[in-house]
Amino acid sequence: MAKSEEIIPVIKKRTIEALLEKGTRIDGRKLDEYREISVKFNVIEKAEGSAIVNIGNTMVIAGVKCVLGMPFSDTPDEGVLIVNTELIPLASPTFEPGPPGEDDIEIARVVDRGLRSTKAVDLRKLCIIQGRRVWALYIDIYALNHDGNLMDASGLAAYCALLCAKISKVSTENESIKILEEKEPLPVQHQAIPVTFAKIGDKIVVDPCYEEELIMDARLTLSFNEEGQICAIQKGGRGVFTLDEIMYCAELGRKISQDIAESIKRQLENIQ
Amino acid sequence: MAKSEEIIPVIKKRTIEALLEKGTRIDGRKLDEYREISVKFNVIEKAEGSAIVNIGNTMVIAGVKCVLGMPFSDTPDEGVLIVNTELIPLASPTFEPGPPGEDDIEIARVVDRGLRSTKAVDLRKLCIIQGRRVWALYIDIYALNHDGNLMDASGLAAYCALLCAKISKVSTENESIKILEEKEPLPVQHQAIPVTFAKIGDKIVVDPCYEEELIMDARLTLSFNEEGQICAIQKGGRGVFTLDEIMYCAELGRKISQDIAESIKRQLENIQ
Amino acid sequence: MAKSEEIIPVIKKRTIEALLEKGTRIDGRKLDEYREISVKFNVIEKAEGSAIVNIGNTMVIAGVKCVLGMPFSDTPDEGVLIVNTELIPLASPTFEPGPPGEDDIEIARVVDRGLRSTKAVDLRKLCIIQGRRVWALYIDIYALNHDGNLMDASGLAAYCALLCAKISKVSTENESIKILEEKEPLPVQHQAIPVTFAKIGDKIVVDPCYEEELIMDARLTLSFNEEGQICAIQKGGRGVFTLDEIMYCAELGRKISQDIAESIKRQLENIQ
Amino acid sequence: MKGKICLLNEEGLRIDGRKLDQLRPIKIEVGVLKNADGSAYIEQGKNKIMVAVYGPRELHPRHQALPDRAVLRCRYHMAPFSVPERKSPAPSRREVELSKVIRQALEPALFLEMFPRTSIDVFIEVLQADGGTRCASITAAAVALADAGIPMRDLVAAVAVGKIEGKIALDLNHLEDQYGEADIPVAMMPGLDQITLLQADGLITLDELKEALKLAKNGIMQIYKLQKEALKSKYLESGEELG
Amino acid sequence: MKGKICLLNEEGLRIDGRKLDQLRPIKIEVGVLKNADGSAYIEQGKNKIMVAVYGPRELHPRHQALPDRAVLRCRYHMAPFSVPERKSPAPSRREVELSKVIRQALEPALFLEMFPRTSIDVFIEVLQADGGTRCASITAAAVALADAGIPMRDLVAAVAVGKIEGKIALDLNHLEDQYGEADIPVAMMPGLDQITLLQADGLITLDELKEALKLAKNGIMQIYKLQKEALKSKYLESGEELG
Amino acid sequence: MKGKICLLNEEGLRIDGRKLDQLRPIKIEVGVLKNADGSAYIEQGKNKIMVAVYGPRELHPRHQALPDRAVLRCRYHMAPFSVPERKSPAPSRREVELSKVIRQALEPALFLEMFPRTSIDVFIEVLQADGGTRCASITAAAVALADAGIPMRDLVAAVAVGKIEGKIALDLNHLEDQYGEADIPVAMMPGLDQITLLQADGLITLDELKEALKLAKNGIMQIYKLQKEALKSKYLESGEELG
Repeated sequence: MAKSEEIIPVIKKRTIEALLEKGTRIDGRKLDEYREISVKFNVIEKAEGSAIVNIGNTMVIAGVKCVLGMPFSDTPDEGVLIVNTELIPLASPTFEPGPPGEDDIEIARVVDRGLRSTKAVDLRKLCIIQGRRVWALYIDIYALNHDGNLMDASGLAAYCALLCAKISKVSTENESIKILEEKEPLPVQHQAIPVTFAKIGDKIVVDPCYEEELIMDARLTLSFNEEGQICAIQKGGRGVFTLDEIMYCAELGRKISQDIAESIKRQLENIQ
Repeated sequence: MAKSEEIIPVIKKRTIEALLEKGTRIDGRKLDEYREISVKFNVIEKAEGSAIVNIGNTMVIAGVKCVLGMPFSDTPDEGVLIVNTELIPLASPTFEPGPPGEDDIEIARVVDRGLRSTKAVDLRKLCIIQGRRVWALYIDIYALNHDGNLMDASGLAAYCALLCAKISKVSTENESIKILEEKEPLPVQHQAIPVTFAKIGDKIVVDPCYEEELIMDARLTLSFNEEGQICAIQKGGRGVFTLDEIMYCAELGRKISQDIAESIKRQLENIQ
Repeated sequence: MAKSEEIIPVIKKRTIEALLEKGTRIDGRKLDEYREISVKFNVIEKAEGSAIVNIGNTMVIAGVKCVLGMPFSDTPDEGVLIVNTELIPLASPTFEPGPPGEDDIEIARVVDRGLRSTKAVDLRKLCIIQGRRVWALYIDIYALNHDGNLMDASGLAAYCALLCAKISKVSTENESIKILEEKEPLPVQHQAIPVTFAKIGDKIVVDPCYEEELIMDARLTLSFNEEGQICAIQKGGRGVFTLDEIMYCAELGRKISQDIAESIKRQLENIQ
Repeated sequence: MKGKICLLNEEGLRIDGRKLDQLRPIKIEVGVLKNADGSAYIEQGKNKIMVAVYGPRELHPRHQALPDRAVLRCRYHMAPFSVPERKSPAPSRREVELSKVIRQALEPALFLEMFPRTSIDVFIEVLQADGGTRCASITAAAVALADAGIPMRDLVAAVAVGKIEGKIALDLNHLEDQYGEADIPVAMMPGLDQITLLQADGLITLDELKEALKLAKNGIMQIYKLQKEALKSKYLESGEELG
Repeated sequence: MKGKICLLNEEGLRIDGRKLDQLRPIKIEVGVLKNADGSAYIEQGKNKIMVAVYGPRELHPRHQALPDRAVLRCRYHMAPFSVPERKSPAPSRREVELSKVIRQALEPALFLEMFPRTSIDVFIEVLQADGGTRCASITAAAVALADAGIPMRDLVAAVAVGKIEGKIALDLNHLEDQYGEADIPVAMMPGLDQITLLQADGLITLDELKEALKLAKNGIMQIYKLQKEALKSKYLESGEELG
Repeated sequence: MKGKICLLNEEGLRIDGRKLDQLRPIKIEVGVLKNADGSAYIEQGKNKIMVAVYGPRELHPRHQALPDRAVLRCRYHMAPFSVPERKSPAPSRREVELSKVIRQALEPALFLEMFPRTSIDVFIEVLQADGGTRCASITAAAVALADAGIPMRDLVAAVAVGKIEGKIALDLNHLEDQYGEADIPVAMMPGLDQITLLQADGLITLDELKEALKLAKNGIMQIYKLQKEALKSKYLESGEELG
């Protein structure tokens, strides 16, 4: 059974490639077609914010927790943002228990880069006492079912968990901090929406499913803010891209990021 | 030789079972008969308290160390109790070097639960400055020879080490703490004496030896205070118990815990 | 290829031994002849001090970093010295990635012992606020190419990195510490120069190369201060020494340590 | 910490309005994860727990495989955001112990000797915790094992009983667990009347233990029914019949 | 942190005096380590990086070996003294990620299928870091692989481009990386015009991305030339000819 | 730290009343642990150390086994309560180094080539530490190896010599170690006059080293006698004869 991951590709590779030649994919999508995204907001009441994101059968949960902590010495007036991803064995027969490996860490760091570059959260508003006490924002991302494109699902879950997060108000008097009952929304000011492509042979598909990922040559993730600017890029996999391919992904990714943003906004409004 | 652990049971299982049918055990004991317990108190002068407990050939040492530390935030007026167990390879050919595994941790946590539930130590008396400075009590338990029932031996060694422990007096003045030469006994106020049973087929024996543990179906530990109340239970092993079997163990365990308490008291008086 | 390390010795052992009988070595040296030592000082501008030491083809880099930290509670008026060695896989096909093992740790501890015993650095001068704030001196030693005698190369690299290290001046006012632009030399007051011997059969050679280390029976390192006093000894390997052999190494080592000290001094003067 | 807040009101109702012998609302969903061979999601009060079962499958590393039976492996893990104070994602000593006792609570129900050289893996992720997570995990894990088509002697159902304000109560929530006098997690194969998990902390007399075990059995029989309904509804949905 | 210091002066020169499209001084030495099968040392500005290549060689532990190709392994590590604040010697999350992307930047250049069951190991030790270490590491690693005699489709050369004061600039140093608006590391097989590594952080428009990639290619072609010269000079020195 | 307290009184006696060339009281018990193949317990001053030997036995994991000899493994560990300030139970760098030098001090005495593919494991647990634990561990380990019936060239006996107040002294206790000028642990195969362990810290001249080694040998010969007596008394007790 452990071997199945290696055997399937050999057989499926040709099928998938033949379909791509005809302009379609193993799951019936077009090459530039993203799967349906559904978001459940605030599923974890005990977290400051949380979201379960489904991209097709891929399912990821993210939770945001706020902890009082120290600022970094080079940013004494800013809160702290920490992103952590675990590809737990619950989500896929190919994941093993143990501390995060290079794949978990890569996802966490790319999500982190996107949020940080776009300044998703106004970290200065998380400063309580300059140089002494700030909110540390932990975003913990757990894969629940892996059917490809965990990068986008993780990035979206993190962003959606921030979007609906509420944080306790605090009062400070003589350096002593009192956490109040009242909560206010996290100061989320910008968007970071990742869109991932897979290159299979000379074809490029968006939002690869698990079987496509198994045989893909290379991967390219671009993350976009609300103005269509890129806030993170990550190339993955053993293959290569040409400059034209990258610009193709960038153009298409920008368009798709707008659709995704629209969809998230709609789903968030539905619950409010 | 590493295989021997697996081969012996197949042969011995029948012998042990046949003997149990006749009401006796591989080492000649009756089913409800505990091995002899001997305790050496204060064997480690550099520890605040210490004890070596022998149950037959099973030998365990526990040492108590006091360290100045911070209280937990939800119990600002109480000292801290930490129990740590290591099944070091010195004690048995089946133990391997390395950080504590699930068996070590289970023993430590069951011992800890018993001591905590019975309030063996009056933790409030270990508070030095409320919310700021308390005694942290480390109980470190090391198996020296494993001939079965490490759970009871560990629990007894921990309890006996507490019983004979002496802790430095402190004086506090303007938030500064001074550790004095004079020592006083630890405030031990209640007892936690574990009694462990093994189920082999449909027979139940108390205080299993190593060979019995190898073939036992299930294990049940009950810990008792001086009034015969239960302060901890832990079922172990792959087997099952009926409600009647559990109540049988509870009744018998309560009786045996009183004998053990008596024996410990006698041995402690002998050295004082 | 991984086997090669075990096969070579069987063949080379006889060659090496036959040569030793004739008073010469596999690389043409005499038994009491040290390889050429070359030192590059201050190769890492971002470190407070650094040195690359070559002993023949053996190459080791050491860097010194100063970090503000707490003193140890039993030496409240002294700075802290921490030596760390990593035998990274870059340096030899026999080294594996991962946290330091017993060989890395042994080197670090012997180097540390030499520097500490000779009081190479006047640690009291690294105290900033007694009991509160001191300089912690980290010496990190990385092997770059392993052709035998990493012990001496590490010890020399550490000592040379200290020799050329410059540390920021600080001003303290009302318990607040200000790190100034101006730097001053580290207060290095004594020398620790290790000289390592290998015993092969009944022959003793100084400064063993890699091939000699593979077949040596035992190893002896002695470290010397500028007055020819011993400041550290470490015997290694599975073999044994007689008292006379040890005294032979001590006498010879003392002489060689003076030559090495001379050579280092010359090379340091060349750059100043 | 014990007894600092009032856990029973004058009418004998608990802080969440329940009677002493009443379970929290329980919802069990089967087959919620596509990749797993079997899966279940349980909500019990505010507990939210996801369980996946993989296997029987080839065991890696192979030298851990047993020639005469399957190895049951179990990992109980709490997500960092599942509790009020963020939990470190690294497994705590508590999680290591619970993984062991949960495994030993499930093992009696399985015919491991039918699948030599394989492993059966139970992965439990606590998404939100509110007291009694080990018991809810066992309840859900048994359903997930059944969903994976693994033959079982019986389901395993579990619930914690405890003592609050001197009274024996069913299915403690987090506050009752924290401020009550005792907590006693129990798991059974209900159809066989066999106890597969039993733990206790706090102080209880022998009579209280007996009463607690009876109350636990009562709750477990209710949970057992919910487990079977959940399994049935999945297979009816998918047009298949239960075997 | 962005934009706090002035990164371009009135004449359009950068803090180290370079023009926007200018590389830092680069020095590449080949075969500097005796034990390694191949090695290279690079200085790019204040970056000082040592790379050793071992292999193809038998892979341990053996069960990680692949029957149809070599396993490429890569370890990027920063010495504790390589940065202003001492870095812990244990691998950070950043080092784990960079080891992965560097491996994937080099892999397209290798014929791994020629060496089944073996490993090719690339060990990178950053002795001093001043911005752009991953790119300089890739540049040096490709040379070390060639020095080890491992057949390659092409060398891989890399450079980071970025945005400072709104302008696209080549080969960012540490200050430009820290205070600039974007950092975009790029690696290519220059002879094949293929991109093997691409990352970005900061904010850039699509047009800026295109401009950045063109500028990167420009710098990479210069570095490619330096790589080939370094290799040539080693083999000329040693009296051998380049194949 | 050196020289802060007075380690020698006016009569030349040490803080525990001993003369410079005098050992602390030593007690050695053999065969104290039932499970171990060989075991010994030593008290030397306030040092209390337990040693177990297992083997020769099959080595796991098997790939570490050697085709032509046994692997000697050694684990020196200090119990957290063995020292005034609680020690973390995780192995420290000091314990890692001492495990290595103790192994290399014992290895010359063993005929490892007689037991290919096996391991001989020496487990040392320091229950109370008062200076000189590595030497007392070696002394006890040699006895435990003999008790396990493992053929030996000779026993290994060890003692630390040192310099206090300018004088060479035998068998330093903890205070002498801490406040003295030098500490020199020595192990020998006394019957063969061979040194198997030698370390030193502190400052000593060559003449002092020579004097120290002679004094060490003197102490070691006394300890050697105690080792043999301990072994003899066990075998007399059990009615067996020493071979």
